[in-house]
Amino acid sequence: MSSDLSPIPPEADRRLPPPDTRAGRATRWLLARYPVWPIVEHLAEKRVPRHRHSVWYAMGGIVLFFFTVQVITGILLMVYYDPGQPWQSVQRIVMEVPYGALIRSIHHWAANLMILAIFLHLFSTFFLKAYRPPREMTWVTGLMLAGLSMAFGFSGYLLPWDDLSFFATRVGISEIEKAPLIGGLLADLIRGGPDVTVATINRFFPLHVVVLPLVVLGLITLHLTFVQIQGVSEPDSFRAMPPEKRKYHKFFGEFLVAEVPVWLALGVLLVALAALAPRALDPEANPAASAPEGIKPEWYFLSQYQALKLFPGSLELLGQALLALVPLAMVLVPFWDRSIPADARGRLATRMGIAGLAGLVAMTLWGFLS
Amino acid sequence: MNQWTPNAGIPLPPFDPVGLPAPAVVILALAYLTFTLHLLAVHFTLGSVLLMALARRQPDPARQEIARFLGTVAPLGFSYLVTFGIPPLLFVQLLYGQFFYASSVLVGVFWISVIPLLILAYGALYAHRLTRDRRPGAQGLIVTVALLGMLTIGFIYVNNLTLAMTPGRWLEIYAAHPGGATLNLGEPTLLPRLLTFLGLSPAMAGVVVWWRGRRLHRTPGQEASATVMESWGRKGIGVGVLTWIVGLASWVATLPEAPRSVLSGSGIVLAGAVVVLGIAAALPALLASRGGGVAAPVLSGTFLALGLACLILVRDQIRMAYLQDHFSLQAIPVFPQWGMLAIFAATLVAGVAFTLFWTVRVARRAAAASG
Amino acid sequence: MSDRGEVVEEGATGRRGFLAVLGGLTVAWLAAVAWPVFRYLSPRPPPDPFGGEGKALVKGVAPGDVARPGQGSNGSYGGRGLVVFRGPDGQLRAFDSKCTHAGCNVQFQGDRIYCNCHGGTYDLEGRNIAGPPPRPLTPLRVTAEGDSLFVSPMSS
Amino acid sequence: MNYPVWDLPVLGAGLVVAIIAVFHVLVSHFAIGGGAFLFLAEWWARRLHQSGRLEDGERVRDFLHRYATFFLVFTTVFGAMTGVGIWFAIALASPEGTSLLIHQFVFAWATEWVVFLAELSLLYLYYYGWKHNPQKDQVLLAGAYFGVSWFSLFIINGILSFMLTPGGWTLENRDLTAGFFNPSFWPSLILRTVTMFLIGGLGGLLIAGRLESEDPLKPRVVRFSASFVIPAAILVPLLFAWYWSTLPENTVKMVQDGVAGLGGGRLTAITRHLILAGVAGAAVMAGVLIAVFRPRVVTTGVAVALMVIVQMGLMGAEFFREMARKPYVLHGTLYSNSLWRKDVDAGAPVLQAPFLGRARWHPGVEPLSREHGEWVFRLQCASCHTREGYRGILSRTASWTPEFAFRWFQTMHEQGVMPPFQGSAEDRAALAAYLLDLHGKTLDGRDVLEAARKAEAAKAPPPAPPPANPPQAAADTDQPREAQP
Repeated sequence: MSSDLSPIPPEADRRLPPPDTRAGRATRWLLARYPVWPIVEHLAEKRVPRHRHSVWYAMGGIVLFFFTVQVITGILLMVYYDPGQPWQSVQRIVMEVPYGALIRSIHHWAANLMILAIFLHLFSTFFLKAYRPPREMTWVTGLMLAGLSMAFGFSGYLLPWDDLSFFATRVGISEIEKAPLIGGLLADLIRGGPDVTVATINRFFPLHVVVLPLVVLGLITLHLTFVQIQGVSEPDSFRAMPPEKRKYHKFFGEFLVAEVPVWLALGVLLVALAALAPRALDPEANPAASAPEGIKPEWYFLSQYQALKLFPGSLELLGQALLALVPLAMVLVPFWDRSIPADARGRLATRMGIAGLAGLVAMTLWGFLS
Repeated sequence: MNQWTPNAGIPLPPFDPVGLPAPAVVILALAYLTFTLHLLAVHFTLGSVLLMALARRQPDPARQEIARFLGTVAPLGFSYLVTFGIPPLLFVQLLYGQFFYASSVLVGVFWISVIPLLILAYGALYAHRLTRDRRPGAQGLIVTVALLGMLTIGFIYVNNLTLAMTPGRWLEIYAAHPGGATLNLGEPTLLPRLLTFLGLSPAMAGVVVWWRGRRLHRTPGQEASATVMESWGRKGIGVGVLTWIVGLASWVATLPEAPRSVLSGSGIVLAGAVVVLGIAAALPALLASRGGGVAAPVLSGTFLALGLACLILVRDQIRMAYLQDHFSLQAIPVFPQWGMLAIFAATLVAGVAFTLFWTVRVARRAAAASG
Repeated sequence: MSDRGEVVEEGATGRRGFLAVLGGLTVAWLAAVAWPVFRYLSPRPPPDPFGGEGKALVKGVAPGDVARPGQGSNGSYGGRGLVVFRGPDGQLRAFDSKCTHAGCNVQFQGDRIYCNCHGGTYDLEGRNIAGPPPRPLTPLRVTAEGDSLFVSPMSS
Repeated sequence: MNYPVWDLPVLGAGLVVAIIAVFHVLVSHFAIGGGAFLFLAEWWARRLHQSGRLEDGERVRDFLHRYATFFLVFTTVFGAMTGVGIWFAIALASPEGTSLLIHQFVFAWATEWVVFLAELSLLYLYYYGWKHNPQKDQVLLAGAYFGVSWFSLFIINGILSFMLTPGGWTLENRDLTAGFFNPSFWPSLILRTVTMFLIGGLGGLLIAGRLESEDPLKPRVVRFSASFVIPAAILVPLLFAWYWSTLPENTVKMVQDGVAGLGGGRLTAITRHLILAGVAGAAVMAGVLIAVFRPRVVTTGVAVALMVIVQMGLMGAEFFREMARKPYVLHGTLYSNSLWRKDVDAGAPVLQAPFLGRARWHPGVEPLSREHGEWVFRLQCASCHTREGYRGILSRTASWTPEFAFRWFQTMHEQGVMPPFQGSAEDRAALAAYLLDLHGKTLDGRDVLEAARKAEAAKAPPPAPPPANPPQAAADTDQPREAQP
């Protein structure tokens, strides 16, 4: 019997709580059955460099925090949401269920802040050049997660079935419809028919609460595993310092603990936003009525929306093709800009990134103002 | 409903139902006293920033020393100018609230923007003081921000307070700008008034720079700086008094008939006193020899303070003349709060004594340490 | 290092009590934050089956179905089940059909009311006479108005 | 009704007050709690000196100098200026209320000013005397600063709590003592005192965050700061309960109606603000516990995060206090739109007299014209409601019909949140037409009046309100209505 148990490594014996305590016994019991000490040790050694750009390392954790909030509030909303009576059930959540309006508003605000945090995470990773080898796959999975988060936003937006969400979805899917060859088919598959109807909700609902969460959870696991294996990236300026000047935080125990108050502050911020600027429920979608005045997509789709406006009529396909190039280029960056420290390609990538960011901000602002 | 509407077209609010907590004379006296202190601090701070902006442009050590000295005292001056500004504003609201609140709302957007401007100017003075290693260009910009901020605040004040005295304009202005995004730019006395109430700034700062220069003469090796300081201080006094008298004259010239008539009565004595005291303040600066004791700057400063006090009396007479059709202090009901007045007086005496005690104690230690 | 040692030294006395207070407090705070979630998940009380008028229409049973003594049937009122029957004395009776044992719906069987789940048996007065049910059935006042039956609570 | 209304688009005067106030509350509490921090830390340093640990004492004083520099600039620039700012803003938002407060409490304010003057001077003597003052003097100066600044809180608290609970004060008796030492004076004073210790401790964390994590002083300073925060965080909810028990009956009823409304599914503004304060309190507690157990991880980011949390919590609490005062600006005496309670008590002859005759701040309008409605809105509603921004009237009236509006103006005060409407049937009709006109429905006030008169003549029982439940929605929440079936 006991020969099947693994021996406790001596260094583990030294570092675990004393064997005569309850915690000491429990950890040894587990470690004898699941000999994961090398992994524990690897994680315990994990450290985060300290430099003036360190603040950006917090972004991934912030995204994860918002995602957790989304999972919790999403499950709570699902308790009362009914895809057969979408608008009525959301109205019930808002008007009748205690604290329903609060939870719905937190879900709304956390979604927006999560996408904002993803943008910050993405651009900070880009400009600190954390995508370069050997971290290509971390970058690619991150990009996929960013895209899926926007799909989350798009699918969740329709579920309340109010005026705005109906027309926003109609417009959004019509963009897909314009794609050559498969566009019509794809749009019909997504909509469940030639137009956005309650049938579309019956597709978006499982997408939003089952398919996307499963895929995203898997990808997050992968993304985080990559980061755990490789450690966080060190920018060129940090690498260039003499070893004795480079300072580190322990990842667990120091870095992560220091991030908790930031999460707490963001949590309170969510409550504050939900309390002071709750998400309104517009009148029930009426497919026959005119679209409300000044209707616009959510801010994270606004730049694409505004960019497509630049290509009127038959040029629209060209615009779509150009827009599709952006994610493609982003995926390919780590396979092209590989040199550490950064060389001419690296500097060019940075400039392109600045141009891209400026374009994104300008288009979004333009979209807001126009 | 309205006790105070002899002129039907003027929507004059009635007096506050709580009435005055003490006879108007008492409140007026307190208002005069604290407003004089406020104006002293205003002139000192604004003049300091002005002289600092001029001095810091020249690289020689004496002028840099002037800029450094003024940069140290200006934030302190600013905080006292705000603090001494509180009681006069309190007493104005007590006596003339009907006029003051109404006109404030009419220029509401600008009136509230005084607050961010105060923070901006005050913050700029500290930013200038606490960060000495910044590039000169940036430092210059910071000083300019402080200076412009203070001048803008003065301009907004003049707008509001002149509008408070001319209720005949209210309705038209309110109907055109219910959001309060307007100023009283149609007022002819606007700029002369601003000049009258800020013109003395270089003189007030000049007194302090002059005084500092004379003190510095005692420190070996600082004679050159001390001489430049003296000359800057005395020039400041001359320029300030001149601007002030020009301002005063133009103000009187632009006054409407009724308020100007005050100056033909008892007001003429006061107005004359203002001018005489101004000239008396300038005389020591013009005549004194270099490097004496601090008596001369102190004398100049005293004359300036007395001159300001007289100006405040003139100003109040003019205000009453503007408002004589609508308003009389004697008609306000008084429900005296003698107990509270006593508490206030006791706190004032105790607070000033306590603060002075500590100030002297700290100053002695500092003097002992440096001497 | 001496500093570290000292901190522990300073904190050693009374640290346990301090931690206990903090722990209790944290739990209290967490409970306060969890309260909205608890309230959110708490179900609303079900609507009164008798509605505002104090009586509910019986569905699935018409007066004609229970015209003679011994006739009876299962039906529903306000979303709940009931049994209606005419007893041997010719009186119309109704009970909420939810068995007091485990909540199955009972069945009228001429001389008794029987629950098919665990064999609970009630007499025609609704009293639990055999099997596991702990309490009698809930009686309802039943009235016929035209072509419809109505039930109302017994107490009123 | 005697002063013009500052009809500021989008923001509204109320939000201007709130924006300035939320900053001021944080900084002013910091200005007192930080004084306590300076005093106790100076004492600590002096004890270290006296026990011969000179180096430790000097390290504490170095730290304290950083704290004091930040404290001086932050409290004098932001604290003092925003304090004046609140005064400016309330005079614009409610001239009538401000005038009343000043006429009643001018000597209290003047006394506070003396205290403030002393406070400022002591702070300068402490800070600028840093090099030369003996340590005993520094301890005394910091202590005197703290004592004097707390006294200014004592005075201003009397005036602030007076507005919500005037106690035995009335417009007729002008009883200063009863008004100042009003029912919520003590709970409010102690609640604020405790809060300011909390914020002073967080200020300590803010400066401790700048110390290198290897610095041996760091854990000690962090724990010293936390010892201010933790007891305070424990006491605040208890004190709030005490404060709550002193609030006037109709306020409690209004708030509890909100809670009952919650059972009915609505989150009232008041409840939302209470939740915000509660969640923030929990977060501060958790954050400080982390600091206690891992003092070396306290960075500027951590400390700023905690400060942000407290700022949001204070925002919730202060918004709550402001809401609890509804519909009054001075409880029981003056409504938030400057309508006097005595005019309401005078009844119909005053209350239902033609409104524009009493409120003379308009250029003269043709009866029942659009301008008529606009000026009624401006002079009677705009002190709380903007058209499309903060507390926007557009979203609150989205489903209104003219008949409903006309009738609702007569009963809007029954919710306990809004003042009664002042004016004649013409005024109501003109306002109804104006509000619907804002929605793009062109209406003539005369038609509204005629339709309403017909309905009243028919003595029809009030028809069911149009879609949703507008009275409730418009009255008891501070947000755009969330649904309309």
